[in-house]
Amino acid sequence: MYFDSIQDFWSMGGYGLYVWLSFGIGFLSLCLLWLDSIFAKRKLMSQILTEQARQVRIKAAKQKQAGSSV
Amino acid sequence: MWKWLHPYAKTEKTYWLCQTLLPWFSVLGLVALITGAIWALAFSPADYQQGDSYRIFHIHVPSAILSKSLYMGMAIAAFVGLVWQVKTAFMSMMAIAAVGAVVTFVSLVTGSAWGKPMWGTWWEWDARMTSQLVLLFLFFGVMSLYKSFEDKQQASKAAGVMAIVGIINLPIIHYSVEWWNTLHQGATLMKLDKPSMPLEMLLPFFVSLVGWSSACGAIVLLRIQNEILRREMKRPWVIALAQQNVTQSNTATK
Amino acid sequence: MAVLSTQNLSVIKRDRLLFDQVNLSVDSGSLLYVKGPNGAGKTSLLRVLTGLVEPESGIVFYQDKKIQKCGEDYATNLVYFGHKLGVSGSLSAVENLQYWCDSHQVKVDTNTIYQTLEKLNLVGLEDIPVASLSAGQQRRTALARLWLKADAKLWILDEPFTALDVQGINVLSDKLIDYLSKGGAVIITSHQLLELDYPTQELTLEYRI
Amino acid sequence: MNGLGALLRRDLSLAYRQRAELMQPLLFFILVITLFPLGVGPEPNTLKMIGPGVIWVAAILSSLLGLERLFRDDFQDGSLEQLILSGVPLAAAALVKVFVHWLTSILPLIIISPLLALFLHLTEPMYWALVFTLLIGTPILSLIGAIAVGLTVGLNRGGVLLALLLLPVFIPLLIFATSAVESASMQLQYSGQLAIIGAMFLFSLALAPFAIAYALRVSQT
Repeated sequence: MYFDSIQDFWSMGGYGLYVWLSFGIGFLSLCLLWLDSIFAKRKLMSQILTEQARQVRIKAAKQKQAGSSV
Repeated sequence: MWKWLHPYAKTEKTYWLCQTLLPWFSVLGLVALITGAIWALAFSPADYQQGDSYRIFHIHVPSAILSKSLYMGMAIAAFVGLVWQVKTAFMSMMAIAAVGAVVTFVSLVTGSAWGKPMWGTWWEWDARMTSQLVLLFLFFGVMSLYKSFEDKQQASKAAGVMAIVGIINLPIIHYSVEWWNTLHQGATLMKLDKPSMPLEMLLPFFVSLVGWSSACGAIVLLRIQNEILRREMKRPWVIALAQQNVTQSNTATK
Repeated sequence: MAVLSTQNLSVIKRDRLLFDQVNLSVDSGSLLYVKGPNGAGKTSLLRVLTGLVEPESGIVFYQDKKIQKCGEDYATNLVYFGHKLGVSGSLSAVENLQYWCDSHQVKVDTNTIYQTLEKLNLVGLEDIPVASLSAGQQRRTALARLWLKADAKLWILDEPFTALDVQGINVLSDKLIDYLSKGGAVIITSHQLLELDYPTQELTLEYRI
Repeated sequence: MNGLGALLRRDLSLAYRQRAELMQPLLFFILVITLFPLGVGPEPNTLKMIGPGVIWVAAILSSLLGLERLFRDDFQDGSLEQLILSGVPLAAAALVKVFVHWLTSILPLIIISPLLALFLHLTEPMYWALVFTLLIGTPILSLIGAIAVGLTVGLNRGGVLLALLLLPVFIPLLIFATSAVESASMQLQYSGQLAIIGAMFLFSLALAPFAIAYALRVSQT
C-alpha cells in the first residue's frame, strides 16, 4: 500500500475529488452500459415470445374466420 | 479472408461464437479491471510532479486509446459489411458504436477531471481534447443515422458509409486542430512526455488497459447478440432460443 | 327536427367556386350519399359540415342550432372520418384508439377496444406501431371509432370504403345499416358504387369551372 | 380536463418513442457551440465575452430545428383535425402541446448547459444568470414559435420560412438575455432584465395559446 492511512487514501494528496470523480464516472458508465445490454437482451427475449404468441393468435383468428364463413 | 469469414456471415453461428467467447472476456475483463483499479489507486507510486492526480492516467489513457481503437474497429466492420455484404459485420458495427461512444465519453470526463488540477480549468481547447470531442460526435452521428431509418438494412449501409467517412476525416481533424492550436499558441501544459516511465507505473497501466479492452469486448459481444436477436426475431432458431431461455429462468426461480 | 341541415351553403377554394346555394337536411335514421366527379367539392362540403372549414356564405345547423354555437354538444355527437386517418404511426392501434376515445369524451375500456379490433380482423396487430401496418389495416384501425362511439348522432364519412378488402367492406356496410336502423344519421361519399340495403338520399355535386 | 390529460399522456409517449429524433437538436446545440472556439480561437477571455451570446444564439437555432415537430406529424396524419373536432378547447390543447415540446426538446438544452459553460469558460455568476434567462426565456421561444408553426404547417416545406418568420421576433429576447448575463459577469444586478423577460413570458403565455389555436384552425382550410 502506497498510502499511510485510509484518510490519505481518500484525499489523494488533495486531488481526491478529481481522482475519485474520474474512476467513479468511468466505472459507472461501464456498468450502466453493461446493465443496458443485459436488460436489452432480456427484453428482446420476451419480445420474441410475444411476437411468437402474436403469430399463433393471428393464425387462430384466421382459422376461426375461415370456419365461420364456410 | 473470405473463407475464414464466411461461416460467421451466418447469424446463428456468430451468436454461438459470441456465446462461447463471452465468459472468457467477461472474467478477464472483470479481474483485470478490479486489479488494475486497485493497483493504480492504492499501490502504484505518485508522480513526482503531478502527485496523486497522476492516477487518473490509469483510466484516462486506456479509455482514450480504446475509444480510437473502437472507432477503427467500427470502421473496419463497416468496410467489411459494405464490401462483402456481410450482415453480421453491420451488426458488430452498431454494437461497437454504442460502446465506443461511452468509452469516448469516459475519456473526455477523465481528461477534464485531470485537466482541472493541472491546467486550472475543466476544459481547454487543446488538440487532443477537441478531437476527442469530435470523435464522440462522429459516434453519435453514426448512431443517429442508423436509428433514423425504418429499414435496418438500408440503415446499416448508410451508417457504414458515415463511419468510413469519419475514419478518413479523423486524422485530418486531429492535425487541423493541432495546427490551429499552435497558431493560437495554446499552452499545452500536459507534462506527459517524460523520458521513461518506471515499471511500477507502467504495469498497472497495462493491466487497466487489458481490463478495459476485455470488458468492452464482452459488452460488444453482448450487444452483437442483441443486434442478432433484434434483426432475426422471426427465425425459428431465435424463437427456440427464447423459449429455452424462459424455461431456464423459470426453473432457476423455482 | 333534422340532425343536420344547411342553408344556402357556398364554398370557394383557391378562388374557385366549388358549389353554392346547397340546401340539405339529414334526419335521424337517414343516409345521405354525396355524389360527384373528382374536384366537385365533396370533401370540402363534408369539412364544412363538420365545422373544420368556414363556408364562404351560408349556415350549417346542428339540430336547428348554428354549429359554431353548439360547442361541445356537436363535438360529442359527431364522428368524422376523413382522408387523413388521424392515427399516429408511432403509437399502436390500442393506444391510438384509447387516446381518441379519451379526447372525445368516450368512456371505453381496453377490452372493448380489443373486441372491436377483432371484429375488424386486426387480431394480433393491436399493440404494434400503426406505421408498420398495411394501408387497409390502418384504415380499419381508424374505422374502429365507429364501433367505439356508436352513440353519436351523426357520422360524416369521407370515402370510408377506400383500400378495404371485400370482408372489410361487408363488415362496414353491416355496421352502417345497423347504425342507421338504430336512428343514426350518416353522410357519406364514395367512389365505389354504394350498395347498401337501405333507402338512400342522394346529393349530386357538379364540377364547375 | 380528461381530454387534455389524454393529450398530455399521448404527446409524452410519442416523444419517448421518437427520442432519437429529439436528441438531434441537442447534439446540434453542442456542435454549434463547439464551432465558435474553433472559429475565434481558444483564448478564455474572448470566449467568456462571446459565450452568453453564442449559447443563446445556438439555443434559438436548435429550438427552431425541433419546432416543426410540434404540429407537423399531427397535421399530416390527421390527428390535428380529430383534435379540433374532439370538443377539447383548442387553446388549452395547444398549450399542452407546447408544454410537452418545451419539456422534451428545450429542457434538455438547459440541463446540458453547465457543460457548455465550461467549454466557453463562463464564470459562476454568469452561468447562473444564463440558466435563469434560459429557464424564463426559452418558453417564449416555444410559445411564439408554435404560432408560426401553426401558420406554416399547411405548407409542405416550412423549414426556412419558419426561421425567417421567427428570428426577427426573437431579437428582443436575445438582447435582454445576453445583457443579463453581461451584467452578471460584471457583478451587477440583473433582476431588471429578468423582469422584462418574465413579463414577455407571461404576456406570451396569456395570448399565444389563442393565436396558436386560431392558426391551427386556419391551417385546416
